[in-house]
Amino acid sequence: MPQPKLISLAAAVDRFTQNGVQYASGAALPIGSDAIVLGRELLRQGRNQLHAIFHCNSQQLNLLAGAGAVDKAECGFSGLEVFGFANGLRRAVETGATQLEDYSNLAMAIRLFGGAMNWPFVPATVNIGSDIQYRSAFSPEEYPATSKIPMITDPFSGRQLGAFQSLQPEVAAIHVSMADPLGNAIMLGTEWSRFELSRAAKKVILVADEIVHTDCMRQFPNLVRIPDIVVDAVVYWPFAAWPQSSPGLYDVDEDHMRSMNKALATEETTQQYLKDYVFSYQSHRDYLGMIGNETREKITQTETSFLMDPYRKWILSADEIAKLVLEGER
Amino acid sequence: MPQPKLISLAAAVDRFTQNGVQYASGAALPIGSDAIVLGRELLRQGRNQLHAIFHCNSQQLNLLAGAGAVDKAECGFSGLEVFGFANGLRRAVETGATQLEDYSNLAMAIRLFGGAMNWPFVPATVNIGSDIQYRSAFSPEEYPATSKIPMITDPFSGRQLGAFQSLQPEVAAIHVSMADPLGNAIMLGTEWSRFELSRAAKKVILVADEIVHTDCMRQFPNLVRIPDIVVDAVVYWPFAAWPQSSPGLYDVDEDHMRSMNKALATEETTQQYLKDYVFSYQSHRDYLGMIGNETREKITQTETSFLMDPYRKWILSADEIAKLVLEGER
Amino acid sequence: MNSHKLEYTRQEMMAIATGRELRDGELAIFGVGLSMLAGYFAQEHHAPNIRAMTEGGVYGAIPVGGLPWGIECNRISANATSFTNGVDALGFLVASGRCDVGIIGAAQVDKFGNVNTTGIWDGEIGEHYRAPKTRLTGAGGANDIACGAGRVLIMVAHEPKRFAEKVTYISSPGYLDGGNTRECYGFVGGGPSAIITTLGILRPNPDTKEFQLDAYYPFSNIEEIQSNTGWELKVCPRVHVVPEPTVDELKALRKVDETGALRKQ
Amino acid sequence: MNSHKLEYTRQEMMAIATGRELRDGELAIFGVGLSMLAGYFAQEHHAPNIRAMTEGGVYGAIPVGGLPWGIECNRISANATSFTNGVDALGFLVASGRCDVGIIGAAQVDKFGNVNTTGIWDGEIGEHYRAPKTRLTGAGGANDIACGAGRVLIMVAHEPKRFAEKVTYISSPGYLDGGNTRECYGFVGGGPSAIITTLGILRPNPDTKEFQLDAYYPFSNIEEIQSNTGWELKVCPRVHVVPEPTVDELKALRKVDETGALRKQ
Repeated sequence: MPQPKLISLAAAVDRFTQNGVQYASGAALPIGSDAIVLGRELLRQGRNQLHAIFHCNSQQLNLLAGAGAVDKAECGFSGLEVFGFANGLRRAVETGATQLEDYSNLAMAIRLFGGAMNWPFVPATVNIGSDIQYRSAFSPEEYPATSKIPMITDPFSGRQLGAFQSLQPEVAAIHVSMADPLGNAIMLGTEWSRFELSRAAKKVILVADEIVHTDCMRQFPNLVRIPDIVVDAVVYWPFAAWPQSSPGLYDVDEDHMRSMNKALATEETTQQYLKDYVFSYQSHRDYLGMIGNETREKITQTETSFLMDPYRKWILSADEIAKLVLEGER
Repeated sequence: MPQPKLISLAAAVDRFTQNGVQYASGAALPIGSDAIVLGRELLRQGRNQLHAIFHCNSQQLNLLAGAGAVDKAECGFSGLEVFGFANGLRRAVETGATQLEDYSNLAMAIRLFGGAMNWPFVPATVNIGSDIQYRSAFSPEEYPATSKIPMITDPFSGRQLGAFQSLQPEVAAIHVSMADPLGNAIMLGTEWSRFELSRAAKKVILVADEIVHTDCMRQFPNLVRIPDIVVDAVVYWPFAAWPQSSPGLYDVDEDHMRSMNKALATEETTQQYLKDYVFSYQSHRDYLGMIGNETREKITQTETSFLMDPYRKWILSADEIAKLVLEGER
Repeated sequence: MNSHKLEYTRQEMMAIATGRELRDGELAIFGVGLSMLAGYFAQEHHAPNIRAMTEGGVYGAIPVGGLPWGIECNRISANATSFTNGVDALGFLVASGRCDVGIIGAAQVDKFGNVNTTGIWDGEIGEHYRAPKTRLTGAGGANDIACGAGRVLIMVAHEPKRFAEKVTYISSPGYLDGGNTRECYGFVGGGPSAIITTLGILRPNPDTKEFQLDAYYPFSNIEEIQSNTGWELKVCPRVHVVPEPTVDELKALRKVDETGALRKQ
Repeated sequence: MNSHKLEYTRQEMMAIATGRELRDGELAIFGVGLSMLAGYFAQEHHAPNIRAMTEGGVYGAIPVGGLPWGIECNRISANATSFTNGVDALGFLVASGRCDVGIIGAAQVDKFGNVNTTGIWDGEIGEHYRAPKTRLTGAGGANDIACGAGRVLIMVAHEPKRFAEKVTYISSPGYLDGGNTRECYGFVGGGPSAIITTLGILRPNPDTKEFQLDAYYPFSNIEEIQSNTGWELKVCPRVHVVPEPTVDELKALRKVDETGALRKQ
């Protein structure tokens, strides 16, 4: 029988991260699922010199980089989709504060696949022939770079293709719609690369919008793509992806997406953002207050909410969860 | 809008297979999910010289090989788990009628992964160093074989590892618990390698125990691991995996597992089995009669039936399905 | 050419011209924004059986409530028939060569259809990699689409700074140095079949792979396009005018673009 | 040694001895049959927090209704918390090195712990591969476990024909030719830590990797074991008697083995 793994957000960051850690977040979708609140907590606890491994940039990486906490980053996409360029990350890259190593979105996913398999490399039929292969932010002096995505030979046909280095991040924070106290998790919406990341990472923290009873997992085992056996800790934090969306639970907070990104454009306004939206809350209740009742009401009126219907009866109350957290932190 | 793809079992075999075809079946679990009834239909239509690609042997491969229809086979496991050795396959291999190329279970799954990615090869950290690498049934003269699982060098560390050839079967029959008329499918129980197979194969036939309305898929999109866009045909056939099991729907038919395997032990009793259980039915109704009411009642009393509960309200009736099949075959 | 009273915007013309390139039944991948509007316009108008997908593995969905904010945005997650993942969508279906067509955007494109979405540098990057003056979005899934999709449509606003003799950084490969240079990499995808802009349509010369002016719009002309292109743009012998959007096309497009993103100039 | 009145079968002793090798909290993979009984016995008896998995990606399950017929059998699918797939279970969790321990069976095992489950030939196979006289089950997932699991326990009935100086066909690698020959292949798994039989327990010499007799059962003895072993079996200096099953152990085992598979001789 696996043991409950519920701990507080603060405890998760305290236990599983340190300065300079290779930190991966998932889904790392620029608008959708991402363990954004864990990034806020990294800043609250003063973590820095991070090596960020994000499938794509999200408001989390944008914030962490904008706050100067990211020395190195690897990702496939560094924007915010319809919300434009990611000003915090952009500023960090342009000033040289963050070295950003470019890959494509598929590359990041299969590098995590390779890490999960514990393969030293993964075949690359994409990214070759472009400057993603020939330019390396981590080895800037090499041009054309041959060590970032070296060429290899298919032993069957003699054909040339590339090789990606696998990724095994030291710690991953993975946002999920629901987890049970043991660490079984259900994701609604695209997984992006969370399945692979949950196996590739050396330590896995789930950040869940809802905690459900394990009976829910037994009813829907095929939905449990992250089983407890690969999970180290579960953090309960409703609206964990805010201002991004969580399918079935809440939509993107359009206004905050814009104001946050605007704030991250300068050092000064970033400091104000940190003050207002990172260092400002002491509890989850404060956090919800910070988002605001009206906004929460608006974003929870999502067209996707029917996706949660089959699982609602297993949702645990905040009180039940608080008790389990107390046990988990003992 | 995708179009309905429901066709009859006979039409599926007629349209998508020919003698000598590379034929993959999934899940190809020895006791669980497998599109066994499609194998029966292959024999009914006299298909032979098949190149069978099975993750593991199942009663289907056992039957096809026992009936002399398989020239070449590749699989990871050639037994029947607790039911012992697979007598039909065994006899075909021992007499030389079937050349059986050995891999491990992981090897088969990642070779399909490689086929789905359209990689020419897949890194191999297993099967190397054993006779799976050094002995090849398809190239018997080579010893130690160097072309089956050649060694390659990791360009990052210089470490030696192996390479598997990817698989892209010409046609795959995939057993699923439920499909909608468009070809979206839900599998209950382990996927084994059905997800990868559905992308690796050039043509995909789903063989479904139940047909459900597409609304079911919209309620549970994360369960739809095989989307319509990769599917060429859907065949409705309750008890399609019999005498094996289908989680949520029916248990293994222990008696028939044994008697079938016993029959496949000799040429003579195999002919009798074909007469009784392959050429004997003209319709699905006949097929159900052949299994027998008592047996069907017994095997549907499965401890797993609660797994189907969330989806029952979307199950289409046989009449509704028959109408769609008529449309699909036009 | 007469001054033309636009009853549609240049962006709408571009989206419709792009949508016309899509054929019924194709497996197609759209990025967020313009590319999605062009794709869903085609599905609404003339290609009802198009099989649309996103980079994240959203299948069977039709966006609700306006242009999706992103590829996993709830606006595209409300009625999907399947959600899978990036390995599946970008790997199994796109990089594998199974996807017939992809639509990508560009910050900068060159005469061989190479796309830069990574950054703007002051001059060449030089021997040592250095941070761009202006960091853009990176390759995202566009590189994977450019390598794997059967053909690629590039949508880009037609401004001189965006049309370079050679892009500073190749984020997504077109025909690289032209001719058969793309073939060295064994890409399963055929490369860009058209660059569709706010002023016209460019297509590659079959041999040199240099993009040439294939068609202009009722409201644009050859000279205007050449003067907005950063290389000496050749003109196809069969250059022609792109037919105006029909009433039905505009109706279909505006149904998809219900928030009017393309009507903003 | 006195004639010993068995209150348990040899198979039960073997299953209990195997189960004793498992430690609480470990990630463990069991094959179908004996190996599953040994594993679930350990969970029932002394390792409640064992994280059991199957090759097909069944997690969190406890079999119901007796010994499962197979790894996706409904008897093990009735109360799982997660179902995934073969790539995940055998790849991400086993071949990767994340799995602590695996239990596999053998038709034939040799003095370096190499396992044959592929076939029985009349004599050597020879230079050209040829079909076996008796085809067995092939490697299944055991090769993947043998390459990747932290350590491997081999369960096998102790009969001379099963214990060969050298197996005819290596289906699943042990220490290959002994010494450090296994290291040439870079396997992340540590190799077999014990061969547990119906007569006793063999463990590898740390240097030569040759399996030696480490312990015998209350009902067996060194000579009996040696005479049932197809190579000249060395005896560890610290050879000892395996403690008899306790009442609690037998109770736990028989609860797991509710259909009595292990009580059949």
